Amino acid sequence: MAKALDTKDAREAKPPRGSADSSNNSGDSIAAMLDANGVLTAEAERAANISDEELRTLYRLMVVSRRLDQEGLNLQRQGELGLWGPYAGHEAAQVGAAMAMAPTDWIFPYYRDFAMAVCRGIDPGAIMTIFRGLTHGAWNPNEYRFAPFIIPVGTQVPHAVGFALGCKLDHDDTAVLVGFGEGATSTGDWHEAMNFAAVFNVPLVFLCENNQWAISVPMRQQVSGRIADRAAGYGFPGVRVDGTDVLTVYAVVRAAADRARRGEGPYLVEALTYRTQAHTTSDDPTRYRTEADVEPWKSKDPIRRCAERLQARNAFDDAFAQAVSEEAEQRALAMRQHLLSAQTPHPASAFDLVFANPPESLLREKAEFIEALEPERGE
Amino acid sequence: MAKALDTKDAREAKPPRGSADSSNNSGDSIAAMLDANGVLTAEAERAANISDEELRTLYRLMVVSRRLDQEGLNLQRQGELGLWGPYAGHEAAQVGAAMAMAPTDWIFPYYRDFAMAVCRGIDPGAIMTIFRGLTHGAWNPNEYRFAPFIIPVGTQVPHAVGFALGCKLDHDDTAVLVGFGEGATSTGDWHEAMNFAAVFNVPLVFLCENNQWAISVPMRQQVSGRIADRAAGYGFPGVRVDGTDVLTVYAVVRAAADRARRGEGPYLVEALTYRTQAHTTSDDPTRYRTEADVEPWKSKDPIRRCAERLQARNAFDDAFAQAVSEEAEQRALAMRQHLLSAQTPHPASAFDLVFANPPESLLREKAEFIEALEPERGE
Amino acid sequence: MAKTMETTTGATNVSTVTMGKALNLALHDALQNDSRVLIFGEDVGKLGGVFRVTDGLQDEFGAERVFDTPLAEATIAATALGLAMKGFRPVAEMQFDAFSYPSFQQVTSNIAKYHTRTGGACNMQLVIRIPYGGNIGAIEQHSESPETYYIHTAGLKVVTPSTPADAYALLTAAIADPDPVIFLEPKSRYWMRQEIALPMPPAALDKARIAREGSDATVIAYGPTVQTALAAAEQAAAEGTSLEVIDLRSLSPLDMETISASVRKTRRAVVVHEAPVFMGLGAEIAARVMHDLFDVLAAPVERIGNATIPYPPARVEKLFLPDADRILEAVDRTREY
Amino acid sequence: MAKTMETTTGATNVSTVTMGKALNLALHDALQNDSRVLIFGEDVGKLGGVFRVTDGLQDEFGAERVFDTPLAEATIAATALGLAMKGFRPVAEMQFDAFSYPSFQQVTSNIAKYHTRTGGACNMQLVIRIPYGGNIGAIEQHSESPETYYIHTAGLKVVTPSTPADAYALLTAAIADPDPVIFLEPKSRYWMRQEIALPMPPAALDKARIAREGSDATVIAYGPTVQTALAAAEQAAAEGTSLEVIDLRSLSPLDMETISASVRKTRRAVVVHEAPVFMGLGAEIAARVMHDLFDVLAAPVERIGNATIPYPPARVEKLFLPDADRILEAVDRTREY
Ligand SMILES: Cc1ncc(C[n+]2csc(CCOP(=O)(O)OP(=O)(O)O)c2C)c(N)n1
Ligand SMILES: Cc1ncc(C[n+]2csc(CCOP(=O)(O)OP(=O)(O)O)c2C)c(N)n1
Ligand SMILES: [Mg+2]
Ligand SMILES: [Mg+2]
Repeated sequence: MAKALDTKDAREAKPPRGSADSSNNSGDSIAAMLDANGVLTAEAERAANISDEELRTLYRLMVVSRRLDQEGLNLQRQGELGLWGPYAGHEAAQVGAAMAMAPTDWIFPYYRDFAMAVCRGIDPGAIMTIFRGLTHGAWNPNEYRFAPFIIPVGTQVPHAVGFALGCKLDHDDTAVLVGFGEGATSTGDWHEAMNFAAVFNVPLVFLCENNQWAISVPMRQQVSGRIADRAAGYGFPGVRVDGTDVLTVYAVVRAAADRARRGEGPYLVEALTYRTQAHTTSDDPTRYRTEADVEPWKSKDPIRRCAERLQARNAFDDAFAQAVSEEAEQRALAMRQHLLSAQTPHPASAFDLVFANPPESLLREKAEFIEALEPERGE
Repeated sequence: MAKALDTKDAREAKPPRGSADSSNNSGDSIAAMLDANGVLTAEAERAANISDEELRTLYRLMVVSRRLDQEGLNLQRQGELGLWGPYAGHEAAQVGAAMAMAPTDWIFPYYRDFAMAVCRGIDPGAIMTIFRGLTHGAWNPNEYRFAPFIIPVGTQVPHAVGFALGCKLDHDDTAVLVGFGEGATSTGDWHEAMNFAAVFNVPLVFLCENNQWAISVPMRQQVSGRIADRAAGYGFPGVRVDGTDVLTVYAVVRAAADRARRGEGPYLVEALTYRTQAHTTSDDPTRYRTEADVEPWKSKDPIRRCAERLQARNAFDDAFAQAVSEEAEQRALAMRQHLLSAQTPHPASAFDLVFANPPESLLREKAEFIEALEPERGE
Repeated sequence: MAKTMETTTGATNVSTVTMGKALNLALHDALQNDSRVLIFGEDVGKLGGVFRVTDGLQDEFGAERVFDTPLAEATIAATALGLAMKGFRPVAEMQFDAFSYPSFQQVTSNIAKYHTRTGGACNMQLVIRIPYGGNIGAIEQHSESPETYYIHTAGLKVVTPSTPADAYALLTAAIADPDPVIFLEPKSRYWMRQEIALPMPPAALDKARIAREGSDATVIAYGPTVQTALAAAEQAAAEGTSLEVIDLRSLSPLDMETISASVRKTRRAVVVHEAPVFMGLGAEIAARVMHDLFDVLAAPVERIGNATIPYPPARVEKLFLPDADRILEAVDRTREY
Repeated sequence: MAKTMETTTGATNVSTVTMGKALNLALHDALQNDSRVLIFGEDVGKLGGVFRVTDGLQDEFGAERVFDTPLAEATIAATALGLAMKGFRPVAEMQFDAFSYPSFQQVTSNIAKYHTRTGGACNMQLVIRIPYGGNIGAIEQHSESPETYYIHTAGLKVVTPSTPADAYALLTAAIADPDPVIFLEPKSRYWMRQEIALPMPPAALDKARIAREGSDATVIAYGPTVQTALAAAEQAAAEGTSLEVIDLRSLSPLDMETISASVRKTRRAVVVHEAPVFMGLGAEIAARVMHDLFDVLAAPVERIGNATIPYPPARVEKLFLPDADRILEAVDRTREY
């Protein structure tokens, strides 16, 4: 009999367990990086050895992302986008996590992970064509090691498990990150993925962007228990971090990815943050939450917090801030231009995308479609 | 605004958590009933105040169930059943749990919970017509407060949540028990149900009959982490108990049901036991496990353990054993007779079962079916 | 949602409402008339649903009767099953068509089979509401027409309204029916307005409706395509062709009597839906009509629907949706045959 | 599983095998010829699958290439998707028809749409094997014919063999094809035996097969019903009627050329499947054949399948399954029309 695919002996292995009042001291070294508020301790910050330049890059990407998000809103209001899903408040979680992954690592995003896509170098104007209704797929995942945005909530989580299993089988030293909201943890797919990942001990970092809301449903009506604590039930560790502190997210996800690459298995990071805007431009949050609900989170603005960190390091000055802000403006402009100049694909191209090896019947259907179309188009 | 359906504030509420090495000391009073092996402590046994007569009833039901199981195997070997799924080894879990529920409580079983059905007073011969291929539904759930056996693994778990939510809304002091195997905990439905149950704080006892195998897949390739520990991730308690000790299962489930009836919410009981037989008569366990695997569990036979408990109480003698054995024989005979005398339903009755209010088109289809049938039948 | 204009005439309450509002009124009246009715799903509470169909209901009836659930459609459906067993009349919402798919196993293997499985002892008196269809400029997964999946599943009743009045009458009937009803709401028609008079006589769940009488050909439509078919009929009339338009209302079972009677008269038929033609409901209707009226028909039945592709991006969707022109071309094919 | 009798003739390996064994050989050879092929599902490892289709494969190729998964069909499908993205060629097993339903969302919303969603960048080179159909005396949920659900979903290829030779050839082709293939295995035919010669030429995934030539009527069947149709043809021949039998092999896409050519010749057609007639594949075929050959047909197309009920209990299932008599009666209806 061949050696079995290395599954952990869940009966024998003692699952890492939390202490009585916090899952952040799960006995694993990553949890130990955090203080009681889920923020990187000064000691861990020194150990993580994150240079000023790295932190400035994170800051820059967050500012750019925030500006692109604003431009998304503008474009939607101007009728140029069918829908926009703002991610303001998520910049630290998305930029921190995406930049923590090695360029050779893969990321499986959820629909709100626009800033992650930006970090991966995907042209924002191209991404936005999705929200303009031009396409369902705006980038080549293999080129950016960045899977497509997935709309059915939670379903991307087990995709990442499968991919990570492939990485393990290929022994190619790749770690995988998967993003999802706290609402996604209610889905069956999320759970199946957590268990699969643990049983197969795959190199996967689960990143929950817990923004307190799933459209109008608040956290407490969505999730019972603490999300970070759930990892223990699957025999692997999880931590809740301050998801508005980019440095913390970056350091923790990097450590979790390193751990995964060492073959130590999956890790769950719950990044607490807040959805400061509407769910999407179709939403009306005034129906279910007040300004007072949002207020406490304003002090937790990811960009300001990062600026403060840079200031504390003496690595922030007006010239830098100005340069970043100008870059953000330019990128917003470029995105708008790219978006507005993007061609509507020929409708018949929809037929070409269905299969890699399309059956003749579909090619015939395409030909008939074009034939039926042409007179109309000619009109 | 009306008062919201009482959901626990999962953010604020501290989930009950286990100690470093065992989930059985979760700080809840039920966990405190158990020793390190998941067996009722002597003290808890006294407190539970289970009379000799009650224990004898449990013994009797286990012996009868074991005999009916054996008769199921016999009948299948004799070609009288299409399939049989033996539950030997589960008697303590099934009888203990079913008898722990008040008669007004509801039970949502899984396909292996035959002994539970027997405890509820359903005629075994009737139940068995399912395995003879005569019917999909052999009893009226409302009459026995016992839902039908469900074949798609895990899917009955959220049914029980819905029913328990109804009990809560009706304020009718009913608790609900749902049975499932450890394999079922891998399904998305199981997780969704756990979270729903917790968010809505319904009166539901989750009973995992962990028999170490899901057909050929052993526990360690099925589940990562400990099942009992998973409850903590949903903010409610769970214990792992010795599922071969009927007294323990009975006392713990009774306490969990009482707790549920008091409005304290769901509870998870993981009953460790062993599937001593094949998965079903279609299975061939020699392909995936050895006698040596099974051996250690032979000493954990639920019936012998109960007999020992009765002996220790001086409540067991030969006359009793003899009477029970005779009853078991009689019931096995009665079951066989009932089964073999059960009529094959008229095939057209299948049409009558689909809807409570069948559309005309279906009635017409039935008439056509009968018409097409009659000449054939006449032949 | 537009404001309703109410005029009270004796016992009758006449108002012009959108389909969304008509559904809202049906839910309201069901909650009011039957204390066992419960409404739940994602965002149906304070938000009133992403299409506001449950607007105001939690406020009026309380969060024990109208409540939000976690994001878990399988368990939303399963919860409906459990509540129905407890004697409630659950009305569950799936937020969008494609998001009903996670509940597919619960619906197909349990809800549709539970009455059979319990020897008829347990009614599945429940309704699953699913906004469906495209033509709203949405992103992926928000424009699906999943009716085939439900229609093919024996044990379910599947209905869809095309007007505010039918929306009210069918939803009321669906809630009152003892069997599980998949209630498909044509989301592109949520904003369609019509005058309705309440109270309304109960609708039959299995009867089609002649939406317009005609003699030259029958156009069979349902849900979102009924208005399209009526527009085509209007256009045809201007050109001297008389089209009969059937609004199926019930997709399972099919009201073959109404369909056959019409086609017997017109001898030509076109079926129109948004779902792909391949294995869309048009297949069943075309097969039955051609089978039953083989000698009566002047031409084969034409079918209009999506191509055999995943629903296309919003900017090109119109080219894949049935429109009056495509219907008229199909009618022409049956007339020029 | 019966032992195979092997005779080696030059490079060709001729043996009489069951369909189960033929599938096993196809998986074996795929594992051997392509190191990227992986096999997984519930009980496919040591047990060799509940039907022994994966028998011995883990032993020979190791548990990194043939492995058991937890009991979670949605994630089995999703894992296949992820592995395909990583360049593997996953072949996932769903244990029984009804147990593929939990994976419905993953298959419909992701696997079928991923190639489109990635602008064609990501191939979904994966196979999902599903034993299906009834007639094996099983308990509930083990006898479903779920093909409609998959066929209606654009973006999937759906095939089903009816013989050991086709089982080998089609499974080999499915694994080699760059697109997602739902591979339906007619479980009542797992034990059917046939002599096959390996290596075998690759099968086209979208071509039907004339299983028997004939001139008086065409019987269109697939999977489990092909043998039934052939038996009917045998019986008919004895009575002087010549039936042509088409084995579809591919359910999506449909090989309409082969079907049309046959019906053009015979002018009569009967479609036979185990799935309910209502919205079964027969609907699409009947609609197309009658549409395309309206003037050629001597009679309307007949359809045979289950009634509109959940699959009945084992002791009565035969009365709801297509058999030679029902086929011949349907042929008679087309001939007496
Ligand atoms: C399976 C499924 N059900 C419902 C929806 C509709 N929907 C889109 S986003 C959303 C809320 C998701 O919340 P969360 O996971 O917390 O992510 P967030 O949007 O807050 O970032 C819902 C219900 C969906 N996309 N998929
Ligand atoms: C959704 C689903 N997938 C697969 C199966 C086939 N199957 C029947 S029982 C079983 C194993 C279940 O194991 P477990 O939950 O531990 O219960 P046990 O049979 O051991 O009591 C499997 C895979 C099924 N019935 N339902
Ligand atoms: Mg959220
Ligand atoms: Mg088990």
